[in-house]
Amino acid sequence: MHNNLDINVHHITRVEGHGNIVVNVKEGKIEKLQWQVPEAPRFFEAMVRGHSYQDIQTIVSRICGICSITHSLAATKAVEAALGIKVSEQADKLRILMHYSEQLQSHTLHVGYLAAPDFFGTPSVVPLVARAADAVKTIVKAHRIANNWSDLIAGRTTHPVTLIPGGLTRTPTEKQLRQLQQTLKDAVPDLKKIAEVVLSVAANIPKFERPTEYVSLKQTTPPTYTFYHGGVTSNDNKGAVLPIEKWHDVANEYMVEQSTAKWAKWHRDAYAVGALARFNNNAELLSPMAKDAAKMFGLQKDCCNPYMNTVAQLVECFHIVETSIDLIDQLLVRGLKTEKVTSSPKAGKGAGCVEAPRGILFHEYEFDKNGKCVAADICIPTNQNHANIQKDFEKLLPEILDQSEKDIRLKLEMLVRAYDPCISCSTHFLDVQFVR
Amino acid sequence: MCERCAVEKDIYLPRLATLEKKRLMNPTEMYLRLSIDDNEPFDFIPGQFVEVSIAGVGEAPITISSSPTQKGYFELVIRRTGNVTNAVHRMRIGDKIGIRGPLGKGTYPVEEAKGKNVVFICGGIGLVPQRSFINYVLDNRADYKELAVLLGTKCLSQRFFHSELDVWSHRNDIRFMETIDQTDDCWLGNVGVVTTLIPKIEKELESALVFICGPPVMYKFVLMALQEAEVPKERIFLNLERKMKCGVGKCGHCQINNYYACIDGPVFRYSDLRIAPEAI
Amino acid sequence: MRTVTIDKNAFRRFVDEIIKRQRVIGVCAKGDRFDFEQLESADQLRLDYDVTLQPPKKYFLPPVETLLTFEVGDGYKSVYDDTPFVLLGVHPYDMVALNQLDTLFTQDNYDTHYMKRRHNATIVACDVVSPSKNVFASSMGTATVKDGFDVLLTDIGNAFVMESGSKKGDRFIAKAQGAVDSSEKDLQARQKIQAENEKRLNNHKLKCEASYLPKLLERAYDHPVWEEKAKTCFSCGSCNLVCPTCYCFNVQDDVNWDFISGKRQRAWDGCLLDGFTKVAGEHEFRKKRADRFRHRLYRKCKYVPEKISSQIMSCVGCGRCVGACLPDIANPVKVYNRLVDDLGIK
Amino acid sequence: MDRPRVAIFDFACCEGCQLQIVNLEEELLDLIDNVEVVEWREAMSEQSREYDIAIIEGSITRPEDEKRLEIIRTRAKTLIALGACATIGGINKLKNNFEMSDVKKCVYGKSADMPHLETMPTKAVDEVVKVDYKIHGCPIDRKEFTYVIRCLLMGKKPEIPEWPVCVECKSKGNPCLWDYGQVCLGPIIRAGCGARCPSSGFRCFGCRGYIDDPNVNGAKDVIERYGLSVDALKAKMVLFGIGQGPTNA
Ligand SMILES: Cc1cc2nc3c(=O)[nH]c(=O)nc-3n(C[C@H](O)[C@H](O)[C@H](O)COP(=O)(O)OP(=O)(O)OC[C@H]3O[C@@H](n4cnc5c(N)ncnc54)[C@H](O)[C@@H]3O)c2cc1C
Ligand code: SF4
Ligand code: SF4
Ligand code: SF4
Repeated sequence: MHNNLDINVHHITRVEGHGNIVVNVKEGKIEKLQWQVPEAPRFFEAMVRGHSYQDIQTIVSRICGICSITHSLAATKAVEAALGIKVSEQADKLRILMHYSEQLQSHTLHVGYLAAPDFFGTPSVVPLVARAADAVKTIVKAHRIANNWSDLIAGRTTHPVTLIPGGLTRTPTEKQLRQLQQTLKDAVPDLKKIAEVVLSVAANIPKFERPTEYVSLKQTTPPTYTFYHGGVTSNDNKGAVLPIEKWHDVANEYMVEQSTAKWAKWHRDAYAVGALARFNNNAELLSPMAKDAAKMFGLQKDCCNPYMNTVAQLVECFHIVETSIDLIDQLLVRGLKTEKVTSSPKAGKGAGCVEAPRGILFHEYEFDKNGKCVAADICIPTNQNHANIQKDFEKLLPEILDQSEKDIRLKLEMLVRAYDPCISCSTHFLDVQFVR
Repeated sequence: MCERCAVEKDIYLPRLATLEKKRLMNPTEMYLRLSIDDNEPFDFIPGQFVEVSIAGVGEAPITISSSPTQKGYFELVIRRTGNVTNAVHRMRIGDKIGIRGPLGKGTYPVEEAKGKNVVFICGGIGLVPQRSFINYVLDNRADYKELAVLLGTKCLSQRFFHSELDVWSHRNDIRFMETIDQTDDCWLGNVGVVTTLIPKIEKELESALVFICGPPVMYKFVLMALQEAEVPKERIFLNLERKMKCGVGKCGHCQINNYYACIDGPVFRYSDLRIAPEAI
Repeated sequence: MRTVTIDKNAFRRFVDEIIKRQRVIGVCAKGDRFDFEQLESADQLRLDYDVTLQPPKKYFLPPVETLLTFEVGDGYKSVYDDTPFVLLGVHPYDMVALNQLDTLFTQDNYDTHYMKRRHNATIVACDVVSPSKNVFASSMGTATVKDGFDVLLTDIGNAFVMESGSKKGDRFIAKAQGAVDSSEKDLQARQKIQAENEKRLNNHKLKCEASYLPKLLERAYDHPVWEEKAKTCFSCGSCNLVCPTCYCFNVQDDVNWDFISGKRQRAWDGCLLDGFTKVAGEHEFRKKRADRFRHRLYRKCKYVPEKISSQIMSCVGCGRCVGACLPDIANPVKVYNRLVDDLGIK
Repeated sequence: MDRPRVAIFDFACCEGCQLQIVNLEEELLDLIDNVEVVEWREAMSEQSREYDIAIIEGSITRPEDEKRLEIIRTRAKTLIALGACATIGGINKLKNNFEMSDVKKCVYGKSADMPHLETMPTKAVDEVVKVDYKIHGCPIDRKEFTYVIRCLLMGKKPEIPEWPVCVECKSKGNPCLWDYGQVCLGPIIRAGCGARCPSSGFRCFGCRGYIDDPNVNGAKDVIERYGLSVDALKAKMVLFGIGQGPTNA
């Protein structure tokens, strides 16, 4: 047991954006334990004001480079809700396909490049190249497939340019989709290989549990393991699903004394979002291969070990690939049509919600009659997780206080990284103090 | 495949040359002596240039500065101005340098000038390309009548070819005159721009062929002075520098109205440039 | 050399046959426009097109092309693209443009990179069915073409007349199942179409004979039209890039990560672009937009025709630059007509 | 060749440009073979104070960032601005359309006056320190990034296009989006992206910044011809271009 401990992880590495961990233990008593976010605020909700409904997704895509497609989709959905714009079935399916590409991009990036070094005990993926060259190559390959996939449907890997209110600027050709489908089919063995490698080091995933409220999207018609459609649910909500317009009832933002960022709560004093939340709320709807993968790791519904979020992401990779292969079939059967998209400005207010790789994301906009934005509200998944990270810290630290400082530090960092935080997209912050 | 394609050489393909000697002549100008590696001929006429090719960096057109009377090697003088020229300056003795050429069909009128007075007016680095013909005339001195060389240099630190210039100024079969734009304490010679020297060579200018090479601004003033001295345009030759990407008349960058500096030049007869207002 | 008639269904089967054996590039629909693309089936072919987005020159002078590779210290190696291909559906004005490029790339110095591609191609030209909005080939004398092609197709309703223009064309035609020697009637039908095209591809009418343009330009160097038009010129180079006879290029090196091997590439360039003539020391020989604007129109109808001693101008009247220029100043006819108005024909 | 030490730093941005470096996939290994990455927070735990090349991502929006950037400048021999946020201020500059107090109130309401929310009008990196090279784009183009790095390692000045996006757009054979009613900034924006957006059917919104000498007369003329208002064009130009010359013309 440490009597005195001073851990100050300034700008935690291998996460997107800046976050600090401050631990202060004096004579066996935890004096200070904080998860802080000192990221420079960027004021997106203020910046979009005055801009045309057609430019919103171009602007807010820049909230986050890793989930730019997700932000664009949420914003576009919100704009369409506000202006009453309809989207064709083909465009809807293509958007879901686009969204999947980013989920795979982000998940392989997180599992392979950011979290894996922890499991292998290396400071970054670079030394891993020497240790597990084959595994790294496979990860790189999967990541590249996901990137090319985004390029094809979204026009770019990062910051999509094919999304416009009402549909898409461009339809891929049948040939391109068929090629993509083949690539995805060929990628399955690679995914299995990655899963095996992760399984081989799964013993390094800390055993830690804390009963948690998990919030995610849920789609009942038809029942789908959803990232894109549906309403909001949680394991505390007894299966009820809230329409997304009611998202303010879910993400109740609040402040507490020791807090560094705005926290969110629904039924309890914190909740978690992300792959594990989606899994806990929808696991029975996963694709067969994804179910097998979950079984491999013994991941079951109601898992409340936050470190298992990384595993849930891996499971989702299987689901994404398998479902996309099917989705492409559906598109090809219908035959692809070039669609002309038009839209016109009108006053209105609307919300859009999708699952970012790291959890549920809400966008809401209001427009005047010229289609100029007058107000915006964005609530990103990482902000919804901040409070939960803090709560996890508070339960975890006393349990591991007898370990070496190095191990404590690593476990805390790993915990933060397991949430795959994307702090750069955080749009709201409160009271950050720097402990130096 | 077409027969011609089978025999024609790739005009973009450099051959290799070895750097035999190099010497920094002033802060920016490097003297280089090169010899071609292969046994194919490398015959040139004064005024022709080569494309110097540095793998990975690019190419730069550089006029051959030595006279064709010197066999077995050729000399270049290269001013450091950008990527290629900087890379050349970093080359070491023995290194391989890519060479395309000799290029340019507009050369010095070696034959036409025979039996006539020849006058060279050079501004700064403009001496470098003219030097090839100057030395050619010196090596075939009996073929030509009066020889005058005027050289204007911006400041003393940029002066180069000191010993060669020294020899010229002491030979009596060449009238060599020099001036420096800006006054300098230890300079005892002429001060002022090169045009101030032109009235001093009235005799040599008579029935002479006049050759001009220097920075873009110089041409206008020298031509005005020559007009004053009543030298007809048919007897004036300009060595013009333009941006070049291929050196073989395709890329279009060096075009001066209807002319391509690389194949129609780089040496032009002034009277031919009447319809080329972009030349000066 | 033979002239045959082949009915359209037989022609389609013929094209499908060739596709099985060779790379075939033909005109396809691209949204509501047309462009050359590699064919997968004859059904994609649209010989009734108006004008392609890009001129066919890209198959001989690609937008980016590797000229050579190198190993530092070990010399350079030429890189050639040696795959034979069929280019299907080249309009007469574009064929004339290619004929000019052939001269330009062989004159003075022989460009093996361009010419090897050229010799690997079988060019099937075709007479225009639907004139484009901006075409003025009739004014430029390029509405029909007499040589350069391997095969010339003319749509005479339910069949094509195919004329061979070379030995390669003879071999091509010989493989066409169902082609019969053209009847007098078919030839007359073709003659009529060509005669009509010589007049009707003229949506901008030049007020003088095209062959007079070099003379006209001789007197127009300091005319105010250059400044006037160029005031709104973006120097975007669009007019250069879409032109079938523009062939200027830039050359650039890049190395691989070993810093030993690498390649030298050439890429399309444009004389309208800022920096086209910039040399070390920031000196730029055509710094003013008006100078660059004028240069293109002089190149088209004075410099290049004079350089290759051609009676046909180097603007072949495809009209692509007219549509490509946002401020709508690039139309050569408008400029030349203005000069005719102001300077008269002498 | 000595491997120069490279450090990558991020300021206010979405980190999408760093992501493009990760997205180099196998080529990332080539990069790492040739440079020694001594600090790169997004991808590794190591940190360092000694480096030859500093790569700066993001724009400068707080006084404390200005100080941090100045320190980085004194340590680095070469400083590269990576991506639109760093080269031209990027999307973050939209904030400069408003009063800072208004911006803070809009997002944080009652808490707007808390000290850590201090913010200043967004600056591009070269508005604070000297920048040696700019890698444009939002996000950057991976090919261009590796090209510039290779040039630096060879001691060669990279050739970054001075010409506008239309050149690449036309080279690709795209029909012009203006013909389809889109306000595309292609003719005044620096090329180098391969005309990615117009090739996907989406107007160029100017993430690579203006070319050196954009023709404002031309822009005005075109607006009139297409029956648009100057405001419509300005609104588009302002997305990535605020603070640059022609925006205020
Ligand atoms: C016919 C001719 C003869 C020349 N002879 C000499 C000589 O003997 N000694 C000498 O020092 N210089 C000479 N120059 C100038 C020399 O070619 C340029 O200084 C050199 O090309 C600059 O290239 P860089 O890569 O170092 O510079 P950068 O600025 O990096 O070059 C960029 C590109 O621009 C082109 N370019 C830039 N400046 C010029 C220029 N002035 N002329 C032509 N192309 C240019 C180059 O082809 C290069 O590809 C001559 C130029 C010409 C046209
Ligand atoms: S297309 Fe028009 S605007 Fe663009 S460079 Fe040509 S003339 Fe100028
Ligand atoms: S100048 Fe214009 S009309 Fe003439 S050939 Fe070129 S693109 Fe066609
Ligand atoms: S779409 Fe944009 S980039 Fe392309 S040519 Fe038109 S204006 Fe230029």
